[in-house]
Amino acid sequence: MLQIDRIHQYYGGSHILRGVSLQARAGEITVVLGRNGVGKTTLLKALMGLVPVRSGQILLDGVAITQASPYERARAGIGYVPQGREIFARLTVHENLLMGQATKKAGTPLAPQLFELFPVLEQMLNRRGGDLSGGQQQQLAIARALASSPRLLVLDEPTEGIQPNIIKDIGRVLKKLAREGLDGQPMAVLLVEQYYDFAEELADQYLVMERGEVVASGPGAEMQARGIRQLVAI
Amino acid sequence: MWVWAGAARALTPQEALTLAEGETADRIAVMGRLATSGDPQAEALIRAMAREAVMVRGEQVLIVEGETAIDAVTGAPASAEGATSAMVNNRLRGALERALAGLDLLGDDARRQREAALRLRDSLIAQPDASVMPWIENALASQNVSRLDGRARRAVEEARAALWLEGGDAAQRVTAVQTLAHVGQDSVRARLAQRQEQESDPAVKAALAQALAQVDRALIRAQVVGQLFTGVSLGSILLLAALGLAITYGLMGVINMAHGELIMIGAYATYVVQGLFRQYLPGAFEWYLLAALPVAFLAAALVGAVMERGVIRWLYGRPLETLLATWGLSLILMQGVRSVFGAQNVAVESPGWMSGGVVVMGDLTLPWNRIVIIGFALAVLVAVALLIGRTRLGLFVRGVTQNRPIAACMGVNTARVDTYAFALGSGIAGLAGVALSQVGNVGPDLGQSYIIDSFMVVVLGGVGQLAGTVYAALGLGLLNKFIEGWAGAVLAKIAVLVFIIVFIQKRPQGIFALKGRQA
Amino acid sequence: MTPDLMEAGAQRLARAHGIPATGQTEAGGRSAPFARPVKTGEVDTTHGRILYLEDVHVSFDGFKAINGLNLDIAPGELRCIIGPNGAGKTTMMDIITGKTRPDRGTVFFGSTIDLLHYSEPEIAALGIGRKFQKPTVFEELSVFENLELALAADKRVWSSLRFSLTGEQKDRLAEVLHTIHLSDALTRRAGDLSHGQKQWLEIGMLLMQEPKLLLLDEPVAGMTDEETERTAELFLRLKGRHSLMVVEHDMHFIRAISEKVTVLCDGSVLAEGTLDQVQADERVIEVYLGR
Amino acid sequence: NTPIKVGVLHSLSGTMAISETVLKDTVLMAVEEINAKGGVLGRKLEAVVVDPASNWPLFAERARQLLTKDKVAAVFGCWTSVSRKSVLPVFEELNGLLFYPVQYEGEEMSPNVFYTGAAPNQQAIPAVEYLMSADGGSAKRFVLLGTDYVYPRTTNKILRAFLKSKGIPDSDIMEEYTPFGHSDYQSIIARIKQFSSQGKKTAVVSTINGDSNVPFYRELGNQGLKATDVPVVAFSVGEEELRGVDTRPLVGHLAAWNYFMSLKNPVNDEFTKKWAAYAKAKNIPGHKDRPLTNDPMEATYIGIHMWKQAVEKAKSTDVDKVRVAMRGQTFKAPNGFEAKMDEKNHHLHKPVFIGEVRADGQFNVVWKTKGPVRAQPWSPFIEGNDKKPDTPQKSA
Amino acid sequence: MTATTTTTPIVLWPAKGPLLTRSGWGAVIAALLGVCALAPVLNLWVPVDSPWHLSDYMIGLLGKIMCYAICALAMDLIWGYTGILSLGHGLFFALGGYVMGMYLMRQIGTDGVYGSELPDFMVFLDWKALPWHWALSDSFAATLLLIVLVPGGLAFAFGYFAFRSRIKGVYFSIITQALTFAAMLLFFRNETGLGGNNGFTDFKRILGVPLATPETRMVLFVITGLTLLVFYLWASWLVRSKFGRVLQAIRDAESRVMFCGYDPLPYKLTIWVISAVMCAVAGALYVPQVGIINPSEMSPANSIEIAIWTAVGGRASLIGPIIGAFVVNGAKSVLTVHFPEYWLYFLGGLFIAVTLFMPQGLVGVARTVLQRMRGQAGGVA
Ligand SMILES: Nc1ncnc2c1ncn2[C@@H]1O[C@H](COP(=O)(O)OP(=O)(O)OP(=O)(O)O)[C@@H](O)[C@H]1O
Ligand SMILES: Nc1ncnc2c1ncn2[C@@H]1O[C@H](COP(=O)(O)OP(=O)(O)OP(=O)(O)O)[C@@H](O)[C@H]1O
Ligand SMILES: NC(N)=O
Ligand SMILES: [Mg+2]
Ligand SMILES: [Mg+2]
Repeated sequence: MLQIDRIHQYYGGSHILRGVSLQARAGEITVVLGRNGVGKTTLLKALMGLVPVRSGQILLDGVAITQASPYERARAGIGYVPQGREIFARLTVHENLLMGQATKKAGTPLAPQLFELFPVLEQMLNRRGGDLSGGQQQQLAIARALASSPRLLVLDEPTEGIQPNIIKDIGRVLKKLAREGLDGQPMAVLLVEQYYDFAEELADQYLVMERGEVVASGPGAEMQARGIRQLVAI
Repeated sequence: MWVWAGAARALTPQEALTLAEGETADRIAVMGRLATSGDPQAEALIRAMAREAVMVRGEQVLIVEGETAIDAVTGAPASAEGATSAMVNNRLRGALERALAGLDLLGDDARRQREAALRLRDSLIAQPDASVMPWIENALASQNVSRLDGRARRAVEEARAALWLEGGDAAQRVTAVQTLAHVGQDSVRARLAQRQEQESDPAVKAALAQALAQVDRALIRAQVVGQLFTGVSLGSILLLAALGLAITYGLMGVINMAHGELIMIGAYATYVVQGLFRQYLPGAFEWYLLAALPVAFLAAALVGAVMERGVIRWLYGRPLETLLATWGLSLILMQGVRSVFGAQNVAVESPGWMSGGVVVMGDLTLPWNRIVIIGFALAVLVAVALLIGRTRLGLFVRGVTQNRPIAACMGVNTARVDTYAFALGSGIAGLAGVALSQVGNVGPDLGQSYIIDSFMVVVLGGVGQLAGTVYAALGLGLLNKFIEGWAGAVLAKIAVLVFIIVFIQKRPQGIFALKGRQA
Repeated sequence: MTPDLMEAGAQRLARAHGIPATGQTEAGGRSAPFARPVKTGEVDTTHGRILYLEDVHVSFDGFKAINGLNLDIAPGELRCIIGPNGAGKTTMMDIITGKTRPDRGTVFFGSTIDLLHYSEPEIAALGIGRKFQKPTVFEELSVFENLELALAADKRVWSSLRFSLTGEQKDRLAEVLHTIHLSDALTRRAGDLSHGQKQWLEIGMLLMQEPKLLLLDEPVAGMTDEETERTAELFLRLKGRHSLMVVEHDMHFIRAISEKVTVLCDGSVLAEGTLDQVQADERVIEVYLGR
Repeated sequence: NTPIKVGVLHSLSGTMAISETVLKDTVLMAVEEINAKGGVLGRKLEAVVVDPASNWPLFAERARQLLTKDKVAAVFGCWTSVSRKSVLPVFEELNGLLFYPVQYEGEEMSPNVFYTGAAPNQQAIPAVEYLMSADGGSAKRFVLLGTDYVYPRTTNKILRAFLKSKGIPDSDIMEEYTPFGHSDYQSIIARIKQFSSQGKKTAVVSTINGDSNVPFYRELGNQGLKATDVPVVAFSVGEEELRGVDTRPLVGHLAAWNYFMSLKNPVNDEFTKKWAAYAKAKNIPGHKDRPLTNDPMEATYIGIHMWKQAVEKAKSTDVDKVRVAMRGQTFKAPNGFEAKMDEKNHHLHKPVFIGEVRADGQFNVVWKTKGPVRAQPWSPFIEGNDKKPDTPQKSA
Repeated sequence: MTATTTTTPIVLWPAKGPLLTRSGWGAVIAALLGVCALAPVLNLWVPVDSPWHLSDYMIGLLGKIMCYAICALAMDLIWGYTGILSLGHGLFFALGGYVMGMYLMRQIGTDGVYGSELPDFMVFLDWKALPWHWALSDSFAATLLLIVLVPGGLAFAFGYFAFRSRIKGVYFSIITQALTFAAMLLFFRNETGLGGNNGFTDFKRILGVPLATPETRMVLFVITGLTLLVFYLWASWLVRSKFGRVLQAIRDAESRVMFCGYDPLPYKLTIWVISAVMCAVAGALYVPQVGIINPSEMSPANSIEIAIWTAVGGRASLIGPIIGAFVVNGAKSVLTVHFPEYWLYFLGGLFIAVTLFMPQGLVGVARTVLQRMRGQAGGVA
């Protein structure tokens, strides 16, 4: 579904992404691991079109979206959960979710599954997003991305600040989403994660990044065997 | 005043000429005679004088209507070639008005009758003139009763009361006092107070004391209502001026120093529409303002959209730089208008239905233009509130202005939403321009006089808080007018500014501070 | 008016009239000779508590975020706080640091300093440092300058005008830089750091402040396992000399550092004890850990 | 045979541009006219136009530049008194020559300025006298309403003293000021209504500054205060100011000036025609469709022509010589009279006209002085002015 | 920290630069020479018809712009470095100017139009004695003191309450604007006793020396230039001290500053008062040079302009605002003469161009250009 082909990216003078390539397939969870500052977030931002790439290509279902603007990518079916939540602080929870389905027709009701996943959001529907606790905001950010029924779901450290039982829930949800999506269609999930156990449990495919490069990749089942935990830790 | 004479007498050329050209005193004397003559020709001439449609050509007095002229004495068509206008000064104009009042009172147009009666009453309250008494009695006499409707009749009775108050017997005076007590006007109060000093009859004195108290109450009521009205009216103007800014600045965070110029563009659009109507649709001129509304909205919105596309979109997230750029834009827009329309003010006429006012509670006049603007401000406010709070576009605007990149990642075409939002704010400024063109100057500096007030209103209300903007506008309007009532306009303005400074100390985020963590 | 409100009012009045608040900081009720701002190191912990919260309540528009919270922390203790999202952990820190005023309740630093009477900078000067849930650093300043600003020193205007680093302070700076792995990033703009690096920088700033009590809101969020481990080591080293209150959702991390864990739920304490104890608590499993 | 430079110091931007821009064009028109007739002393005139942008210190800077860098022979400029006060020291220091074309409060007489606008006794006092006459309505009670600055303050001070001398008690005078740019006259008009309802005939004397007049008159019309009830006589409202107003409800209100566009005489016919043609030729916005002339334009026009005559008489553009030659100069002015520069006091002798507003925005002259009136820049109604010399003194 | 840490690693300290770089000092010395030596020589001793002559007009213009440059510098301290946008700095400028103006009015003595001890405007508005607030206007020493104390005191009081109430951002900007607007209206009133709309003008002498001589003007010019230089050096020192860094930290994250144990109030207040006083001194130097002070200096637009000079030059670089003041005002002076009808288009265009293409202001552009040149030079070498 998603194919990223040798992209390079710079912040000013510093070379952040150095020819990163990856693939994410529908029905699978692709996990990107790596230490702080190796460029994981930057990779996702490049994927979303929030930062320009110097060279390389991004293809979605074989169509190049490298030059597309962020909203066109969203409309092409990418849902994004940014690092640091980035919810709309002064919009209510409800309005945040409506923003999430901006790609849908006006007046589409919110999918009830969202509240099954995150019941707390239903209780706080009219509270301002900025007033939520950190973890609640994180849940909102995930729900918001799901609200657009994306074909490719991109998550940047979604477990950050979330209580353990909900992390478990999220894990289950992601697995389910990958297999059958919100509406029965399999979905591609691209997950950036530092929480190794969580990553290992979910990964169908994994990549490890270091200093802007992919240094290891493979099927999730082999992670333990290949000592990825140690690789990330060094 | 002259005494009513029933017999008709024909207008002579000499009289006509004196009326048109003589010494003021002679003209007034002649007019007095003519007004009571009952001659339709004379009445026509007097009415023409009041319209300033009389010209003199040699010895011939003409009544001119547009291209055609008739001889005032014979009624025959005549040529106005080389004729000069008969001049009217205030003294004569006053006499003419009185004469017209007399004519109207006995005419059969009920509306004119009513106006004439009121005018007569007011002038007699101000200056009682006993010589008019027979005439009043005549007007009230039985054969005329059917001709006066209730309101007009009451006014004539009040006029009679004003005369009785000075010249009547004790019983008449008491009736007069009671009648006049219902007329809650300053002039009545002055007249009653004057009477009280001279009055010796105890019954009249008691009635006077009671009446004075009654008038005072009415006056105070009227004063309070008047002050509230002026306050609300000023508030509505502040609100209109600020609403657009509440979007471009309050929501979008653009410190839009060119906001005033967008208002100005709205006002100039009104001016242009007015010109077009005058030229191409003179019949519908009364309604040109309605056409001006969409034109002004679109004109300002278009300029706003161009500003946004050309300049502002590169500056999101750098609010202080928008200050610099929009300041530059405002200089350019102002000078642009100077180059196109000239540096002087242009004339924007109010249509008839917005001129004048409605008299309530004695002599408190609420001008129509103010009333219309209050209603208009309300309508715009409701529209904006619904648009921002209830529509998807409104939601997108709010979302985009809070976090542009993430909104884009949600699939919102942020560039377009930004342009729409800015154009909307600008268009509303344009609407404000239409309204402001009806109360003040339309000139290149128009915007400068509103920009500071607009920012004060938006900020005092709490940035991004529409409700706050409304409260702030009304609050400042009322406060300003209240203080102006006892301290004068200059000190009131200073006091309001000091109030803003002090108020912000108490509420550092404006009236409607954003509560909670994100404040 | 409740008695404690009257008391609070009286103290506020006293402060408004410039009656020295320092009296409270002196152990044993001795009055301070001069009206000077309180200094770190003068916290009275003779009753075995450095932080003491009793019956604290806060509500936002009717929503009870903190609801009868009782908590105390001993000097040198490393206390872990866990609890579901929205339990009120961050709000509790807001209260301790003066950012949020409770509706009622008592918050004492040591046994004599009533924190409710101090402003945020005063509380910081008293010796309470805080790391926010969302990393906040001075984005336009360099890493070095960020740390230098946080350095424990006289923070009044006049002193800053005349300030220059002493050798000793330089050593401390270098040490902290090393601890937070940012020695190479010394001159970089803090705003350009990655999320995790900012987390570290913020911890570094806290260390520079040498607070008595550190409040750490999700310090390892967004860190890799290895970095998490290093953070755990660091905290264990700090323990004893400093008191720490750590909020985290990362159970491995908690396990690595914890002696005593408090579980907050719906604004009050649900359970308290060792990690094993609370992990075994059915209620905790129900609302927090999951099965 | 180089051209003679003259400076034009009128604001073309900022708040005063509304009034001043047209005076710049008037100077340019006069220059063109003079050049067409062969110039002065056989040399052409060249106007140096600068924009002091309604900024008073900038006026001084520009004045210095005109006098020292451009070396102009004379400067035509300024509108507000404060701009004149700002440039005055420069003109005195560098011995320049300024022609000031606007009615003002007096209390000044500089050897380096020729005042071609009215002093208070050439405008304000005759106007009030008219209001007190039978034809003017025999007013007994007065509202002195103005913008809060020096010209209205001083004028009203003079008027108060004058009214006192006519037996009007203080209780029958109401004085009110509004800030610059004031645009909400609701309360003030309500108060005027109240003041006027006390039985005595009341009149309003308005020294409201240009910008506030439109809102003022609009409110006046809408609140139904008619000229026959409470006439308003204004000193800063001319044809140009009324351009922005619907004058139908204002018919009968008054203005006092030394010139009206509607005056019928050959000189004025020529003047207005010339202006119309010039405005059309130069595409002057506003005026090309609806040319208007007004008093300060006339004063400007008189000023430049008198200066030309004086230069010819002095056979030099030297300021000291021109100054002497200016004294007693006469010029057939568009107001139909022969304007004369006083032998001593640097002010013009001017006739005074009272005009009533017509529905078309022009004025009907309803009263005028028999002939030109000599200016009294030192008003006798201000204490101590009787000792003032009647010739300009360079300030020490 | 604890001793358990292993060896302290060697850290390369960021070189704590000197107050100014070598070229910076060079520029300062050049400016010093220009103001104190070159300008007087070219103006006073080089003959008028020489092409090297510096006209009185230019001296006046430059003197005026240097005063504006001081304002821009002051604005930069409070806005560029502390993140507090004042839209009321024109008020402090005007107050300084008014204090000086009062002294200059008194220096007129009995040479005024009415030959009275009182200033002329008081005479014709029937004031019989000097009002109380003129009490010290006779003394030059008191005037110098008041130039600092009056605006400084006002800034202190206003700033104290505003900062104590934690008024920030645009709210602060708006109340400063309200303050200067209110003051303007107050000074417009004739009852205020400060000359109303006309303000003060027609000054004759200062310290007994006539004002309208080239020599006096030159002295004022030199004093202004020196003041600008001294303020520049002082500001450089301020922003490089830890105090300056705290200010920048306040700008970036005020609440974090508080959690670091700093009370932002005294910091903000100190820089606010310093900035206000700088403006006041500029105003006091401005008045004798331009010869007029009146309330329009307090108009909100004037204060906004100060911010604009700063932004055009480049915020948070001390030289930028000075350059900005020179460029904008120089452009204004040239354009109003050569393009009286079109200059606003140019000026407006300049503001837009600066924001769009030079986000760091003119200084930013200069910096990039310099860097490029250096880079190229480096590449070649
Ligand atoms: N706006 C920026 N300008 C310059 N450098 C930046 C910017 N944003 C990030 N960087 C740098 O780019 C590198 C990669 O950052 P990125 O945020 O992608 O890291 P990451 O892998 O997501 O780290 P983390 O796990 O901490 O979130 C880091 O070294 C960071 O300092
Ligand atoms: N200003 C506010 N207005 C309304 N509700 C608020 C406000 N501040 C906090 N809350 C609510 O109070 C509750 C406690 O929030 P808090 O941030 O303290 O939780 P937390 O324990 O830190 O959670 P997390 O682990 O997710 O960070 C949440 O439900 C939150 O939505
Ligand atoms: N001189 C005037 N009208 O200011
Ligand atoms: Mg990241
Ligand atoms: Mg939290």
